[in-house]
Amino acid sequence: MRTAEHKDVLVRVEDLKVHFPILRGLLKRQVGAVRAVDGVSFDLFQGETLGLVGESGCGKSTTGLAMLRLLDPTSGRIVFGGRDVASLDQRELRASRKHMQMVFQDPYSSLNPRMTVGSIIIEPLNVHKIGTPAERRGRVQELMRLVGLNPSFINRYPHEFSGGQRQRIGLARALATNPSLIVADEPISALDVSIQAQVVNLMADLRGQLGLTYLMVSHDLSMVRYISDRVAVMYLGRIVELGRRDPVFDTPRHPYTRALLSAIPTPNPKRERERRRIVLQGDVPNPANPPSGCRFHPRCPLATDVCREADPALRNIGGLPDGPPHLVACHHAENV
Amino acid sequence: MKTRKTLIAASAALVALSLLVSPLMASAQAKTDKTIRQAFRTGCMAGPLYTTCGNRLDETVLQGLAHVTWKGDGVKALLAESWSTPDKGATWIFKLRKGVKWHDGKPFTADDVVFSYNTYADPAVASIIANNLSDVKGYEEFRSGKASSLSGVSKIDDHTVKFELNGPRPLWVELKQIYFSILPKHILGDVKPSELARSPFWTQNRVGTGPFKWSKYVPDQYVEVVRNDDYFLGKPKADRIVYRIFADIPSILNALAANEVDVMSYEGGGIPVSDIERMQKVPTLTVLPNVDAGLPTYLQFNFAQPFLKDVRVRQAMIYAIDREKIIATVRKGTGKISNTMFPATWAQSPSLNPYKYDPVKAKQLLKEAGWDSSRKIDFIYYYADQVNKDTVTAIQAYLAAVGVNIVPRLLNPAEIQTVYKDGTFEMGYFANGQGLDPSLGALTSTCGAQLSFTYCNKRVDELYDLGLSESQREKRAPYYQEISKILNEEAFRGWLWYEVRPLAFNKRVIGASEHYAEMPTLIFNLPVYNEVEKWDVK
Amino acid sequence: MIATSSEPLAAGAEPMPTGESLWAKARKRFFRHKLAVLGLVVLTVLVLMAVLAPLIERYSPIDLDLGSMSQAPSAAHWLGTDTTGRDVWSRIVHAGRVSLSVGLVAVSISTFIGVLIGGISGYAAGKVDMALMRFTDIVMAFPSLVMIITIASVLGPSIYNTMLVIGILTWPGIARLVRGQFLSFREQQFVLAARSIGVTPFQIMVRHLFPNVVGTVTVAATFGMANAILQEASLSFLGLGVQAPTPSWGNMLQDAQSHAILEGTPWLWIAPGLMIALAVLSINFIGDGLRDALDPRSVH
Amino acid sequence: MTTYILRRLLVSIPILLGITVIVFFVASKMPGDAVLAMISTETPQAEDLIKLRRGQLGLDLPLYVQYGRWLWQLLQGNLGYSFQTGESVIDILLARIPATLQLMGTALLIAIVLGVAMGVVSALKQYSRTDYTFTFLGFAGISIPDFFLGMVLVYLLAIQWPLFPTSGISTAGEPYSLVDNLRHLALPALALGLVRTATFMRYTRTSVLEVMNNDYVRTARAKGLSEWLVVVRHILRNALIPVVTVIGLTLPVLFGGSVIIEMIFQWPGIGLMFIGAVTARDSPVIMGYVLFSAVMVQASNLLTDMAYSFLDPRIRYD
Amino acid sequence: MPSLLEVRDLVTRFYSEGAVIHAVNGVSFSLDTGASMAIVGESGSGKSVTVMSLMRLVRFPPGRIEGGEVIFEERDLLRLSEEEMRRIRGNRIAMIFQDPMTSLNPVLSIGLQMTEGLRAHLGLGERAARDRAAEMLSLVGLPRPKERLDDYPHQFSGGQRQRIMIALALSCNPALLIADEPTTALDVTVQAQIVELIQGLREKLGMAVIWISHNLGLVAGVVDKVAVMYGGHIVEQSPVDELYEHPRHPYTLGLLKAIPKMDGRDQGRLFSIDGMPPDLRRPPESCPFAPRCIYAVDRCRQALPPLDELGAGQSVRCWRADEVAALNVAGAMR
Repeated sequence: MRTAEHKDVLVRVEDLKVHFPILRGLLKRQVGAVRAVDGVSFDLFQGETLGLVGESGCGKSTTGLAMLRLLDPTSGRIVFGGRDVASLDQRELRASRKHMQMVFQDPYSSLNPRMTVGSIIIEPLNVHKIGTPAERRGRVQELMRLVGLNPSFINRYPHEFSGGQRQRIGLARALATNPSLIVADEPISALDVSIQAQVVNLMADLRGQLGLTYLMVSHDLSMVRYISDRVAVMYLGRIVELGRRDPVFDTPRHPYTRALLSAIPTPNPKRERERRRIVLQGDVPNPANPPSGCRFHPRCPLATDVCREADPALRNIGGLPDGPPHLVACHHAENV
Repeated sequence: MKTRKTLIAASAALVALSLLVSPLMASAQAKTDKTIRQAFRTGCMAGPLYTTCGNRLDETVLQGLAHVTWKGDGVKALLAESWSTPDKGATWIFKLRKGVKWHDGKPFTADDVVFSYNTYADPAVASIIANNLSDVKGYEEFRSGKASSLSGVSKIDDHTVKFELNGPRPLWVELKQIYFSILPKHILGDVKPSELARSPFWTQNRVGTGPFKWSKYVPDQYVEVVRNDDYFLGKPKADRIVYRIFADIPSILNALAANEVDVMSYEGGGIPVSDIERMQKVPTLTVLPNVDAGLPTYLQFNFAQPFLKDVRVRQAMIYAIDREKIIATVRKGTGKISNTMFPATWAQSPSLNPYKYDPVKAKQLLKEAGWDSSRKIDFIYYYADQVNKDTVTAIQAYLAAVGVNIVPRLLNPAEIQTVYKDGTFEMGYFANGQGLDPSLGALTSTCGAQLSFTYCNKRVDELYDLGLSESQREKRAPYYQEISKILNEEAFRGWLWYEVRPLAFNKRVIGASEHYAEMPTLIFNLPVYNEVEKWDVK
Repeated sequence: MIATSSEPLAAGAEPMPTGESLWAKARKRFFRHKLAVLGLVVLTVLVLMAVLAPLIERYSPIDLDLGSMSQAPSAAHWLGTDTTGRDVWSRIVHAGRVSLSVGLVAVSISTFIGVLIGGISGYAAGKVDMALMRFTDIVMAFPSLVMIITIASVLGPSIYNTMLVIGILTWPGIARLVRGQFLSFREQQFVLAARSIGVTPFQIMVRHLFPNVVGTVTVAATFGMANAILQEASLSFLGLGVQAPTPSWGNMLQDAQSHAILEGTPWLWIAPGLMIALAVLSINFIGDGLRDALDPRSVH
Repeated sequence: MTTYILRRLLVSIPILLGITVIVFFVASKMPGDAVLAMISTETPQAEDLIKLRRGQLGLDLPLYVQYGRWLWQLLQGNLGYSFQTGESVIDILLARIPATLQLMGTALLIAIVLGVAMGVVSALKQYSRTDYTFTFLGFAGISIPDFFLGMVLVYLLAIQWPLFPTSGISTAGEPYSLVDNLRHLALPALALGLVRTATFMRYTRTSVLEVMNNDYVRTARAKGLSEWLVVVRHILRNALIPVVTVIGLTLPVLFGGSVIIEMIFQWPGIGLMFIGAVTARDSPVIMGYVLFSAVMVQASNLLTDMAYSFLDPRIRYD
Repeated sequence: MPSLLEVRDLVTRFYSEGAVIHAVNGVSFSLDTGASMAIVGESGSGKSVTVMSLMRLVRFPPGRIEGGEVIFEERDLLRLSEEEMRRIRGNRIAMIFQDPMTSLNPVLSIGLQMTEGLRAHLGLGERAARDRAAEMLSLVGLPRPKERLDDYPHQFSGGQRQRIMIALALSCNPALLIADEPTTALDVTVQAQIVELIQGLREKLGMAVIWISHNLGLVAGVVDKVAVMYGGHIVEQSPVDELYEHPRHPYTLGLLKAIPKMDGRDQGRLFSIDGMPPDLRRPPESCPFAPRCIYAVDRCRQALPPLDELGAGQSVRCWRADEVAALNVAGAMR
């Protein structure tokens, strides 16, 4: 895959927090919060694909939604095109939607069953009043061809399409306004293996053709590895490791990343039989009440006293001098 | 598949349930005592002070000085032995029956009588029959708060009471006195007048002097009274009477047909004529299909409406309706044609206009009066039973045939008085009458009377007052006959027919049906002496 | 279906576009529901009878003939005559107009109010939702018949008041339904998707949410109409509904209250009773069919 | 849980207040009033009597004052006194509530037992002849007006074949006996309950069908459990949870239905009392009835929710 | 020694809304005592229906097993009475399912759900059943098993529930465990735990296991042989090493190539199988994969190829299997 040139920052996310209040008692007072995203910062470079990986509940999807302000962040900044998306008013926000779009996980519920394919794809053009009605219709046809759908199906309903086709419709809708950023939330996880490759290929092609920037939220590490330039690994609302793809996958510096990678099965019986997995003990803790110190320490095979007490910051650990840094949040990163 | 088990379990549950209610388990109740089961209307429990139907229980429990006899031919002395008037009706001396005891054993005395009349008149009590005492001296003062008691009622000795009236009222006993049942002073004397309505006396322990003693009241179900062995007219034959409370007629009929009640007197208007045939088929019942209610039914005109002021219009409406046909069909042959106010034949003029059905004449009269047939007339009625609804429908059809278009409107009982008062109607289908004697009650055609609806004929009022000044029927008859003639000619009302109140009695009760069969005219809203103590059970 | 619920059973779950709209599919499913089709046929007949009443009546429904009262069905009077000699067939046919339109108008009123309040409540959420739902609770906690009796005695009995009273007291069910649907659709990704392309909240409500509840509302309205016809009958039974001489199935049945009629002239109650039961039954069957046909879960 | 109940109770206060305000003002708009209603239609009455009585009952005060008085009394635990009989409304209610509860309870039981049984069988034999028959019967049930069913039942089972008494709650004037009471109960309870069977049947059927497709039912079968255990323990247990909601929804409807049924069968409950009170414009009694039924509905909603959390361990209120 | 399980020509169909869905169209395979195999395929390939059929858990309506034999421990399961079959289910053959969130009854305690099978099959009393249940829970690594017996499913995490399901399935010492996508709904790290657990228990208890999966990677290290299903047919069946090294069927090949390699560098375009799975309402008479197959020739579109025995336990249903193998000498291995 092409490696993007890392020069222009398209989106800068600074200390993003998304907390969901927990209400209790007679008067429904807030007694705590689920810290779904708890201080996440990263840059998204023009034209790159950043893979955001982690297990369910780690806050990766929430991060994606908050970036587009489909969820209101509790605090933090999301700088896009020189403006903080987190502080736009509703009107400005709606206008900004033109430039940042989303592809959703569930190809079934993400398309309105009562709308035709044509009206689904044309809606963003109508909303943002792009072109004349005739131009819009032409654009819809063009978009359908672009994502590999037969434009003659324009008046069909979503239920008549397969999951893969629906995901293409969703892509066409997202691309309608020529956005520069696409947040893709697990775009292939609901699809069968043989279909997944079709969609992934399409997304890769489109990035090349249209110069898109992707934030790819996924739990499928092999697919992330395939499509991403850089990878961020999240655990319990935090990014624990962020760096260029190959260093992260080949020489992970965070024990969690290591465990995650070791758990991925490969279609090679011999290697599988010989492989020693790092099997993590226990489950992910409750994000309403995260552990002290390093959030991973209760499950970490390398945990020491310092991990229980001090919350490790993301620090650069040997990124290439000319490229983006390789960030890790672990006291023992050097020993991993 | 063991869904069968589900089925079995479910049906077993059902069988168990149905067994529980199985009629086989309920053997017929052995009625060893002599119980008369009588149908009774709901909403009459507040007693004679507050409801007009409240005195229905007074023939058995409470009693008055005198009640109207069941034959309607006079007044039966009860708690009073006799009475006299030294001055043609301005003063009345009542001798009370001696040795009468209240059901709780206390003696009945003149104090009770004085107490009772003061109670009925007391503004704080606000009895709805108080105005029947308006002739008694001191009534106005008492009502307006200038006096604290009724000065016209006084005790002479323990068994003599004197009533002083504002002037001579020769018919005062027959017309006014009979409304009042005597209340026990030793029980109610301490109750605050304004709290009287709430007293448990009415529902839990209605101590009276009548042939039966209060035993039990179960709300909305029944009132039970048991024999008073010490009744002053002799020990009653039945052991007890159970008044079963009903809120509607169809249920009473069902209960009668199923032998669940024995007596249906005139509760709620008697048996609907549509059901007479069916009730007659029930072998256990004696049905009296044609008991005269003494009640003329008529078209009411609101004289405040200019278009009804023309006598020809009113007459035309009577001519337009084939009353014979309606009686024969809709009303199943019950009732007789009426052409004037008074049901009693001796009070009717022999030369009344019979208003025979004549649509041609009706049209003629309307034409002469310049009738506008596009007018829609607001026509109210309040009898919601099928026969009367059908009757209204028939009247509507007959009137429409001559170009008079009425729009019927059914009134709720609570609205009737409002409509009367405000005159917010144009015509109506009403029933109201003097019953036995024109002098009972008030003449509704009197100038300014509520039910005259602005009709006024001074001559009629004059004649009526003349009638009241005489105590003998023969002397009063000519006055009444003249009134009947005038009202007939002027079509004060569009008289239709005299109603019947068909009644039914279970044959196991002896005495009741016999009495009612002999009644010339049914009397209601008055305490009637029905000789309940002589009723018996087979 | 069976087997695994998360794995669509048939590979056929991935069809090529068939060109069948959701409505066409729903129609197909509806016509497979035998009872619903039966209901549709019966209701169509009833509606036709009502519409064509002036053509198929044989006598005036209001003019009486005291010469031929309470006659048994015959060639002259197909369903006999009533207690004032009116032709029962003609009255039944005319009563159909009244009863069906009472049902239709009442349910239209309640659906309108219900969709409005439920929609606003479901979309606005928060305090507005709270207030509207409390109000709905209030109306819902009235035993409706009791309230109907009270209001009907205030307004006075008439055909329009009957429609109005039934309409303004039966909307909470629909409001709750619409609110619930809105709340659940709000969580669907297509609403998120609409927001993500900058659609305004009002447009989301109108274009995205509303079309999705049309099916459910239709089903509820159908059952509501069946219920409204029954309510009319109850009201008329209490003398608070449609007033004589205008015939409605309810007040014709009220006329049969007397056991004399129950026993002696059964055609007076069998006919209206049957008509009520037929109308309500067929509407209920249609509702059931619609529910099966429009249930979003039954869409593969 | 306690906080939850407390909060629900708090929330129900404005609801009850709203209901009573609305009913009070609506009822006051009914034509005529308690005094006029008491006067016989045939007897003209003196104006001063009417005025006096109105003053005594407080009917001459402005409406909001009347309502305020009523509310003040309510806070002191007094529902006022009947205009008609002067009895305390609480006593009036207490004397009649057991009868209504017996009728409604039995009707509900009939509806639930029959409805659930039919619904379960219908679902287990989906698309069978039994299913169609039950469906048809069920719908026929909800398509018949309950008063009409009541009339027909009286006609057939009390008059033509006198197996049951025509009306009343027990034989008047006889000492209470359970058998006698149940015989009187049979017809009204059937009339009220049968027509509501279908609601339970439909809900149960749908619910069972839904539960049957759940993975855990497959698990239960895969465990080799007997079909009986699978149905009763795994399907029914879960399927009946949503049916509990229907009980809550049915209650207001039952209140309405019982008014008419109590009328037809002269059942001495609060429905009969209510009709009488409306006719008599006896607003303290009307208010008493409305308050009671509203409280019942609120309480049943709360109980339903609590039953839910009892039946389904996943649901915990706080 | 006879096989533990021998499935021959199994045919299962579903009847729904007027259509017939040909879900399983003549599937045959066998499994030895203590051995393990995988059935791999995508949604709708018929893999789940196959195992549901052999458990006789396909309910009619809408589904019906229309043919074939399932010989288990020398008895044909399809000919047993319902009662006899019940004694085998959960006892000799146990099953765990894809979604641990929904496979346990939410309103019954874990203890009850674990003991009801024990009581039905082993006739244990309540005490004994609870002891056994607790023992099983500790075997699958659930902490404090005794105390947790009275908890409800929602009080456990997804991974724990799947452990409970495993404990439940193994509590009667089955000879065969069918694991129907047991890890699909779980996170990668938990997946790994569960796979290890089942693998470990299999060795410990000596039972045979059938894995159902759509993920060729997941089963690679844990089974002896693999059957690949497509369109209701087994298209290829091989010993595990053979299948991954020398896939014979174009579909197997495609699947393997569609998975991005974790150990590779830039892979260029991902291999993708165009088109969609067949509509089983109208199953083709020919090779079901033909419309999507890059190797398809006319013959493929005309007739269904037989399942050719290639020796060494390998068989393939493809007219051009040899050519395909030759064209992909290197196989999918990289």
